[in-house]
Amino acid sequence: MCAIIAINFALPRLMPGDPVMNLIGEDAMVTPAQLAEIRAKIGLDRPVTVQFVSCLGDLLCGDLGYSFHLHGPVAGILWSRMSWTLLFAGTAIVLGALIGIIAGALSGWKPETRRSRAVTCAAMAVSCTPPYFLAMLFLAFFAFRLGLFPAKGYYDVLTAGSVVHHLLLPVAVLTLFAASRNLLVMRGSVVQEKNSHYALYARAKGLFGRQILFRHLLRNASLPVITLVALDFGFIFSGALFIEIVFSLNGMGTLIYDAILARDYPLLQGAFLVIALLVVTANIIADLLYGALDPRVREGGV
Amino acid sequence: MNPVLEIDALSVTFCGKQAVHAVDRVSFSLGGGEILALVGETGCGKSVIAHAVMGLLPGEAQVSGRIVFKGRDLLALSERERSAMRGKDCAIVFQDPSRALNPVHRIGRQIAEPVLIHGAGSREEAHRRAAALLERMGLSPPGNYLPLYPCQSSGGMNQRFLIAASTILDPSLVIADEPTKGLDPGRVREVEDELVRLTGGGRTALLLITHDLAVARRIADRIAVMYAGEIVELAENDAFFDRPSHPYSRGLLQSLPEHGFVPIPGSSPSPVSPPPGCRFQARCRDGKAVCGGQHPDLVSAADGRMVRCWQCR
Amino acid sequence: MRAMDALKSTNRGAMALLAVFLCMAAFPSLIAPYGPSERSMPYQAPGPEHILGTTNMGNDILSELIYGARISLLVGFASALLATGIGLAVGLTAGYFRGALDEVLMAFTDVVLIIPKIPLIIILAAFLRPGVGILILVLGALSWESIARVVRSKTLQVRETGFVMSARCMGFPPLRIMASDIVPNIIHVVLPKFMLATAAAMISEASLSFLGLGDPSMESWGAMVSSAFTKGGFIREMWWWYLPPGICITLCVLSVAAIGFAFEEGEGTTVRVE
Amino acid sequence: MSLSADRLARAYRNGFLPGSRRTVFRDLSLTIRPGETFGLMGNSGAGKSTLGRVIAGLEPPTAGRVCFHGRDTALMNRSEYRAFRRSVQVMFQDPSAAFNPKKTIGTSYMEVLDLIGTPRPAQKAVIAGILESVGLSGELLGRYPHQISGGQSQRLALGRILLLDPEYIVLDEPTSALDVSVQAQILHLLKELQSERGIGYLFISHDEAVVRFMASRVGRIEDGRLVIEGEA
Repeated sequence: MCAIIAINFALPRLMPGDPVMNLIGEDAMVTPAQLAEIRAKIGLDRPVTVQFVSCLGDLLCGDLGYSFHLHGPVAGILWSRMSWTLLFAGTAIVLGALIGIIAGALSGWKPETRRSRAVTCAAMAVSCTPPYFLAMLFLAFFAFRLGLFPAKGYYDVLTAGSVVHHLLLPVAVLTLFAASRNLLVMRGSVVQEKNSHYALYARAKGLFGRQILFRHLLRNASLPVITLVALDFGFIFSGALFIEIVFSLNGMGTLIYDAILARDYPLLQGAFLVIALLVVTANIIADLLYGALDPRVREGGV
Repeated sequence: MNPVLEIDALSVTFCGKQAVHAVDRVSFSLGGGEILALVGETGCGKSVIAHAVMGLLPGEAQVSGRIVFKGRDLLALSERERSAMRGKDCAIVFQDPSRALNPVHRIGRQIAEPVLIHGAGSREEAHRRAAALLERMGLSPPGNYLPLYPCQSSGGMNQRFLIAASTILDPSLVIADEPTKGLDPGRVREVEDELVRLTGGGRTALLLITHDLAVARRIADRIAVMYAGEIVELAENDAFFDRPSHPYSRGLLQSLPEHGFVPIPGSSPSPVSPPPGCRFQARCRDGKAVCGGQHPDLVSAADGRMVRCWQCR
Repeated sequence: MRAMDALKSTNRGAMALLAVFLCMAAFPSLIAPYGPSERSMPYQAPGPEHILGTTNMGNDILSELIYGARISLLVGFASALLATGIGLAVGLTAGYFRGALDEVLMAFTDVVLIIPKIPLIIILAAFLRPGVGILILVLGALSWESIARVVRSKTLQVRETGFVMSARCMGFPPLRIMASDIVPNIIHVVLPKFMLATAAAMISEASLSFLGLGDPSMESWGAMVSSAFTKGGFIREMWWWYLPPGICITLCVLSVAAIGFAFEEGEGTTVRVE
Repeated sequence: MSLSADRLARAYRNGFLPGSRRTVFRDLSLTIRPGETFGLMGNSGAGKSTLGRVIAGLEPPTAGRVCFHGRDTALMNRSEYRAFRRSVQVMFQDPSAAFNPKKTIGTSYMEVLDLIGTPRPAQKAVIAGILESVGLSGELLGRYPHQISGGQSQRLALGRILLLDPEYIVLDEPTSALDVSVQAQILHLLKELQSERGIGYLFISHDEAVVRFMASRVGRIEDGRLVIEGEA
C-alpha cells in the first residue's frame, strides 16, 4: 500500500514535462495567473519530503486532488461513478468465481471426455480474447441483431428491473471472461489433486465417482483459485472498465477513457489509487478466506 | 473354516511403453483372525497385490486370475459394486498417513466418513462411533483428537487415525500397506499393537505388506516372501525365521542386523523381461543347470510350507 | 494415452497458427496486397479490389491486418523475454541465497504483484505517449513477478536435492551451480510461463491501443478495432472492419497460450503405484 | 588432523518476530578422528541431518565452531577453506536425487575432475579406477540417473565423492531408502573403503542396529543435546 502511494506521489514528478502541467492535466483551461496560484498551493517550491508529508495528509482526509477538467474534487467524481462499476464488476467476479470453480472441477474430473475438452477449448478462447472485443461481439449480436437488450446506459428509469435489464449483457460478458480464467486454473488444480494419495484413500473408503470430487477434492483444489481471484481482481476490474466503454455505461471505465482523451492526470491518478485500494482489499479478504479453508495456513506451516 | 480371502493365479501387467509384469501368478489364502505378512524388496510387486485386491489399480493395469472375497469373485464385479464393499467389508491402510489424510478436513470427519458413505448411521451416530473407536484405541478423551487437522499431529498419531478411519465399520479384511514405514521405533510398536488388536476377535483378517522383516516377525502368523513378482516361499512364522528354505529367504535373513549384514550379491532381475528359469538363479549360491533352464513351481515341502526352488525338494 | 495425443494435436495446430502469424510479421510486404500508406476510397465493403474493404481513411483492411501482426508479436515476445529475464534472475537469487536477501526480494515482488497492472500502464502510457520500445519496457518491467515466484519456489526445492547439495559441498561456484544444475531442472516451469506472459502482453498491448495509447506510428490490431469502434464502423455494422483484427488478436494470443498450456500439462504429474 | 565440533548450536527463525527461534541443538561438541566412524542416532526431526550439514560447512552454526585440522573453519583464508571444502564431503539419503537428472553419470563425474584440474586425457583412467573400487562397470557412465537402480546410484554417488579423495565423509542416512540386502552391500562397501583409504565417517542413521554395526563410537541427539555413549 505504501508503495502504491509512493508511486502515485512520484509519477507526476518524475515524468517528463512541467510537473504542474502533469499535475493538473494538459488540456485543462487555465490562465497563467491560475497556474502560478496552483503552483504555490501544491507547494512544488517546497522540499520533496515536505511535499510527501502534505500529500499523505491529504490522502488521509480523503482528498485526492482537484480535476481542473471536470471542475470538481477527484474523490467526489470518482465516488459517484464507482458504485455502479463496483455493482457491475463485483457481481461478475463472484459469479465468475462460482461458475469457474464448478465447471473447472467437472472438466478436470474427466478431462478426456469430449464435453470437457470442448469446454476447456472454449474457455481458453474466451480468456485469450480482449474483454472489449468480447463485449463488442455480444453487443453486435444480442443488442443490434436480435434487439433483446438495450445498447447503452445503466438504466432508463431508476428501477431494479430496468437496471437488471441493462446490466445483464455486460455482466454476462465479464462473468464469462472471469469464469473462463478461473476454469482453466481450477481444471489444472483438480487434475493434479486427483492423483493425490488422499483422493485414492477416499476411493478406498468406498466413495464413488463424483462423490470423491465434491466431498474431498473441491475444497483442496479451489485454494489456488481463491488466490487467483484476488490477484486477478485488478485485471478483471480493468476488463470491466473496457466493457463499460463498449456498452457506454456511465461508470469508472468511461470516466477514465474521457480522462485519457482529455489528459486529465489528477483524475487518472486518483482512479489508479482507488483501484489499487480495491485490489489490496480483495487480497486481504482472500487471505482471510484462505486461512478459513486451509488449516495448514492457520498453523503457520506451509 | 472358509477363508476370508482367496487369491488364485493373480497376475498384473502394466501396459506402458514396455509391458511390466509386476505380479505373476500369485496364489494364497487368508482366514479370519489371521495375519499374513507379504514381505519382499522394492519393486517385487507386493503393493500391487494390495491395490489389486482393493480394486484401486490405475486404468493401464491388466489383471487376470481370481480374487475371491467371502465367496465372491471381486474381478467379476462392477466398479459400483466394488466401491460399495470398499471401506465396509475390506479396507486398506496406506503408508505415509500425512498424505492419505485430507489436509483440509478434521480428523473426526475423516474417521466418521465411512459410516456416512455406507449409510450405516446418521451424522451424530457416525461421530459417536468415531469417538467410541478412539476411546477403545486408548486415545481418550476423544474430544481432544476429533477436532484436530492432520497437520496438527505427528506421523505416528496420523497412522493410528488412518487405521481408525479404515476400520470403523469392522471390515472382514484389512490390508496394511507398509503401515510402519518412516516411523520412529516407539511409534512402530504402537501401530503394531493396533493391528494385532484388530484381528483379536477372530473375524478380521489382516494382510500386512511390509519390507520390514522385524515387524513381520513380531505380529504375523504366516510369512509370504515375494521375489520379482512371484511368491518364492510361504511358511508359518516360526518355521520361516528358524529354518528359511528358499536361498533368497536365507539371503534376506542373513542381511539383517542380527546376522551381521551379510549381503546377497547382485541385484533383482528386470520386471520387463524376467529370465526364463528360476528368477533368483543368477544370485544363488547353490544354482545348478536345471535352475537356469526351467521355471520352478511353488510346491509343498516338509512342515506344510510352500517353496519355489529346484534345490529344496 | 489418448490425452497425450490430443495434447500433441492441439500443440501442432497452435504451432502452425503461430507460424502463419510469424510469417505475416516477418514479411508483410510480400503478403499484403497494398502498402501501409496506400489509400483509396474510404468505407468500402469487401470486394475484389479490397478483400476486406477499406477503413475511414481508405486504407486496405487486409493489408493493415497483415502489418498489425508485427507489432503484436514484437511487443508480446520482447516484453515476455524481458519479464522472464528479470523473473529468473530475481527468483534464482532469492531461492538460492535465501535469508535476508530472499525476504527483501520477495517483499518487493509482492508489491509488484499487487499493483493493478493495466491501470498503471494506462497512467504511464498517458504520461509518456509511448512508442513500441517504452511499451515493451513497461510491460516487461511489470509482469515478471509471477515468474519470479515460480522460479523461487522451484529453486528452493531443487537446491535441497542431493545433487545440488553435493555440488555445493564439492566447491563448485554458485553461479555455475545455478546455470548448470538448477536452471536446466526448472526450465520446464519457466517455458510455459514465458508463453503465457507473451499472451498476456499481447492482450495488454491490444487493450492499450484500444484506448488510443499504443504506438501512434504503427496501426496495431487493437488500434484497428478501436478506430472501427470510434469512427463508425461498429455502429454501421461493418463487421469486416472490426471482426478480422479482433479475431486475429484472439487467435494469435490463443496459439501462444495453447503452446504454453501444452507445455504445462506435459509436465503435469503422472499417476504412479509404488 | 581431526574434524571437530565445538559447542555448536543451531536455531531457525520461526516467523518474523525476533526472539521466536526454534533451537535444533545447542552446546554440542564431538570429534571425529581420521579413519574412525562416529555414529549419530536420534529420532526423526531431532536435528541429525542439520548437524551433519553444519559440520560439513553447508550451513553456518548459530554459535560455536567447526574445526578442521585444529583451525576454525569460519576464520580460514581462501586456500585453507578450499582444502576444507574438498576434504569434507556429504553423501545424502535419497538415491534418486544424487545426480543431476539432465546429465549423464559420465558428465557428472568429469565435471568434478575438471573442477580439481585433472587433465582430460588422464580422467578416463581415474574414473575407471574409482568405479572398480565401488564395484561397478564403466557401462553405467553413459546412462542418465533415472536409468539406474537405487543401490547403483548410491555407489556412484560414493564414487563421485571419492574422486576428490576426501578425508572425511558425512553419511546422512545413506542406506535408509534402500532394501535390506542392498543396504548390507553398501555398508560392507563403506567399511572396505574406510580400511583402504583411512577416511573418517560421521555416520547418521535412525536405525540403531545399523549405527552399532558401523561405528566405533556412538552418540544420540535427544532434546537438542548430544549424549555420547561411554562419556556420559
